[in-house]
Amino acid sequence: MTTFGIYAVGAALLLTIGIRGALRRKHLLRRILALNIIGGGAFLFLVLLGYRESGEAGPDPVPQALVLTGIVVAVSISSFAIVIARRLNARTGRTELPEEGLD
Amino acid sequence: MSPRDLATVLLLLLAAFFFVAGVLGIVRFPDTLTRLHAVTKADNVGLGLVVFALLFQADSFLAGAKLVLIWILVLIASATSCYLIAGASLLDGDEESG
Amino acid sequence: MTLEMLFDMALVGAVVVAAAYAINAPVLIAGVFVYIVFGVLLSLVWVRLGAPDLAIAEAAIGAGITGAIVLDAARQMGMERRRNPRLRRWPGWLSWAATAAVGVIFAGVFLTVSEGRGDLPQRVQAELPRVGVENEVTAVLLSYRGYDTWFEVGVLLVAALGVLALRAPGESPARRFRWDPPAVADGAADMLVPGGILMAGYLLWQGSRGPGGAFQAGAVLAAIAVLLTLLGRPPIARVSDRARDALLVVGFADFLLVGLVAVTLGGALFEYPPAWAAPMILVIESAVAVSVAVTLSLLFAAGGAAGDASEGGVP
Amino acid sequence: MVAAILLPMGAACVAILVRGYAARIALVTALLTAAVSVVTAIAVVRNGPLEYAMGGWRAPLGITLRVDGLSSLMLLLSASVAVPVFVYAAAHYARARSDERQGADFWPLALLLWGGLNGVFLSGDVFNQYVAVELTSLAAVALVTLGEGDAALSAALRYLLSTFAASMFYLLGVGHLYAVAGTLDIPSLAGTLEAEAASYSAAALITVALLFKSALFPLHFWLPRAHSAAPSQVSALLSSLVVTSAAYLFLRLWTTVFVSVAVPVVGQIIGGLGACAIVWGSLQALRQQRLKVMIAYSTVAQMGYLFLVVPLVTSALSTPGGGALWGETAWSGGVYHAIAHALAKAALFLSAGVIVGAIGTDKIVGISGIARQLPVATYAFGIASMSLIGLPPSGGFVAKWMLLTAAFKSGQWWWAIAIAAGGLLTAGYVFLVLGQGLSQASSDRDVELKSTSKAIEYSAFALAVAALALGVRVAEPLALLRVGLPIEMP
Amino acid sequence: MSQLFLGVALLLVLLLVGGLARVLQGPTPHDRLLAAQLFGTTAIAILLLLAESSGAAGVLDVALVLSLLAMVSVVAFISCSRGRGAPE
Repeated sequence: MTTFGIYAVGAALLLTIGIRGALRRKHLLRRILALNIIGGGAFLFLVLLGYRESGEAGPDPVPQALVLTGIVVAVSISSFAIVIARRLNARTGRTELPEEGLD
Repeated sequence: MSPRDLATVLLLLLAAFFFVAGVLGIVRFPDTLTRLHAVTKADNVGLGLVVFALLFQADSFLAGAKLVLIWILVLIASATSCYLIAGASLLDGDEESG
Repeated sequence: MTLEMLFDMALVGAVVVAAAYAINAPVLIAGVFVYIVFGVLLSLVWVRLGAPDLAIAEAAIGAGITGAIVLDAARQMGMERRRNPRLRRWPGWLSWAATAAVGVIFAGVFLTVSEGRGDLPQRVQAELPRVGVENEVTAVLLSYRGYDTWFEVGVLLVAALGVLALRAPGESPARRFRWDPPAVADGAADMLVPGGILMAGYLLWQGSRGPGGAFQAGAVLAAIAVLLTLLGRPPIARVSDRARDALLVVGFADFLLVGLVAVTLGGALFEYPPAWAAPMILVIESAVAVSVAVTLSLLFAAGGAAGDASEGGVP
Repeated sequence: MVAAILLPMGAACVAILVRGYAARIALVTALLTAAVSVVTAIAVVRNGPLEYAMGGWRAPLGITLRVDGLSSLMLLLSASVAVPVFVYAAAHYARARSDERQGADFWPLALLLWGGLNGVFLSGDVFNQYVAVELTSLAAVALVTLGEGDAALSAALRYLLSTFAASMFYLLGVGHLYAVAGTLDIPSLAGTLEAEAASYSAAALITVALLFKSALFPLHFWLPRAHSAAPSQVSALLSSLVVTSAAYLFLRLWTTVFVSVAVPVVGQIIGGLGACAIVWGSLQALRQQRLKVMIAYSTVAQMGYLFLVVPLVTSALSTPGGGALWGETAWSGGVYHAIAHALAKAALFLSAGVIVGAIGTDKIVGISGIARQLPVATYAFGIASMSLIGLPPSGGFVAKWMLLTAAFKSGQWWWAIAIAAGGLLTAGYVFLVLGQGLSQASSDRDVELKSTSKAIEYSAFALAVAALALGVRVAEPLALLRVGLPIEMP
Repeated sequence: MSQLFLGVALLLVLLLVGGLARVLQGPTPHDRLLAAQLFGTTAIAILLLLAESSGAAGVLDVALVLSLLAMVSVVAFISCSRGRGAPE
């Protein structure tokens, strides 16, 4: 197994854990964490694309730049989501989204 | 092995010992305050030893200065954090909820 | 099996274990702490994979801002000890089988991917002299794909506007933590504030040559602002609403203006003439860093809502 | 053409700084941007597809903006929806003093949303599309939170979480594309995708992400709540433009980048989901008791039609001569439907906004007799409904007719059933509303109608007329669409 | 020499995983917080070692940022539970 392989499996595991968590957890905060972990897996995969096993050529900067953009997008979305979730919680006491029916 | 390298090796091994002790302490010690004690040892001494070990290898003044700066910053953070945690922990009387 | 690989395996293992615990820890607050550790571990991964720019960003955002945001949210939204409820749509074995299948498919696909194809990295390097910066990541972010980055700053702006729109009439978006922080904490913060500002300046300046840049600098500044907010002295409360709006928008607007200046100099939008590229990029980066800092600290400061349900209910 | 992005974005910056003048700035910007869109369309018709290398860096190093007939039509669409919606919003916020602060928040977000949409339509780079889509999605969510009460908050949050998941999948898919092709530029990607695991994975991830964002059944769960809980002017933008932009990306990528990995079975599955969306969405719309929820469910149904294009076009691509026989018809029918639906849906939401604003409830039973009191809004509702059902001579009719023709010519008659059933069901739910509205005013409304303004009513009417006009003047839009057809039909 | 650095770094990563047990067990939030604090320091130590073993530029800056912000989470937790973040 190469270094690439080790991290590739890690990325796959993060995605799987995140997807499972996002589908099975109802608590809003946990759901947001799960989505961020999906993001972590996606970022890891992208950074890995730029990784060079041999030291001659430096890593590819393009995927790194994409990931930096992705991190900023993810931070914006998740902190906005937390702000909305806290408003909702403050007004209704909910920690979960209502299940069925239009509220 | 040059004397510098030897010093690095010895200091690193000592640092590793302190980190092991710190983690063992936090996992095995019975209550918050004793655990706090264990953590401060690892924080301050363990990292300090790592910094000293690496200072022997530092090839520029800037790198060495950064290492020392990192240690000082961690010392500040650690002292403050432990003070806050200890205070909060005493106030709450170690209750189990949140 | 070399030592490098053992280290990589241990690191990946730690990241995966942290991720699993963050979501599945029985106690919410434990999961949140593990999530913060997860962020720190990810920045170690970025270092291992030769991406220090990302590592700095992850460290600053994870340790400084996201950490505070999720802890604050967890405090409000319950630190319950009861097992957290889960959706049970499918029987256990089926959901595990599906999970395993997803994992195997992802891993299988990822392993077929070889190291990058195409000659883009070479091109990035070849044109570097015309860009005016030496750090390749900064070059991609601000020159080759500067248009993307402009949109990305727009995304942050939208998040800030969204948070501002949520506030109740007359409510200030910045709240105060009312407590008496021990003098030690205030003292430490007083030392960290100039340190943080210096650090941000260093990252901003450094960004054209080595790892660093506008986002990293902005995130460090924001983290310092968060620290001050937590100690009951929110910097955002010091500026008027108008000034705050101006600071929020300055990154996006300045980016566009510099892009338009490039047009008046005879280029395409965002096409900086080589002679002027370095200062132009620095102007953009400084403005973006300010906006990033204000936006991120606003995203934290605006978290607590008026009429907070758990107000006073939690020790 | 770049101005179509820069104008709204720049105006948003100004609108944030001088919130008091935001409405005026937005209206002027809207007119200017509309003019730019028209100029761009004329240039495309005259000179063919245009390109613009951002930062002076050509692809693959930089990002290239591209505008062909399809992009140019989409620009025109966003302008023709945004202008009336902005007029409506300006009139609304000028009258409703209580909403003053909401207005100050609405304008910058709406302008950024528009800029982001135009960014999506013009982008020629998969990662740039990602960032533009995120900008629009986040702006859309922020606009939903302007709605009233807890319902708007929870709807916005559900929308945000869905779009977050979609965003991460999309990014991962982009990563796969970069892995297999080493570029992010769409034309360069188009030729290079080989049949390997990562290519399929890229297609699957991006498809799922875009189906989420365009709310195709069964990933539509967030839409009815979000679009009904938002203020009407926001619902109009969201239901007509935002979901359409995701569907646009889907069609754009499937007809360029993913052509080489397109499998007929997948086409049939997506078509099947589209058919389910039509039936399920329409049935749900029929059941609703609240006007805006009904219109929102109707969006779920109408998005289904767009995805019927997929099986028809993929089958045309694999059949020699199929392109000439039905591929192009299906393609134009789908795009035409997207445009007709967007105009009609915006008209419906705006007229619903007029009605709800006047009577103070959005219960369908409450609107009886409204036709006499608000004739213009009711007409607007009726005309838009005609297009939605697909009655001649509306734009909806032309679109459905083209889709039906393509379905029969390709021998895939089963899609015709879905199209016809959708039309009937649509007729069912809109007549429920119109019947109620045209009925004699019952005595139970003793509340006086809140006054409304001409600008508000006529902005809805203008949109409805535009949807109708699309059925009368067919040749021009179709000619524009044919410029730089993204797919080469065999 | 660089192997030794890596070896010690490996040991620290393993310690970190072991220490996660305390975060999960608690029992009080302060115990979890303490463990998280220790991990911050451990991560900084790992970074220093990686910086030395790889010789890559910028790794020390990562450690510098982490050490600068090391107390933010702790202050966040304590003040969020003490200070209650009352709105203005």
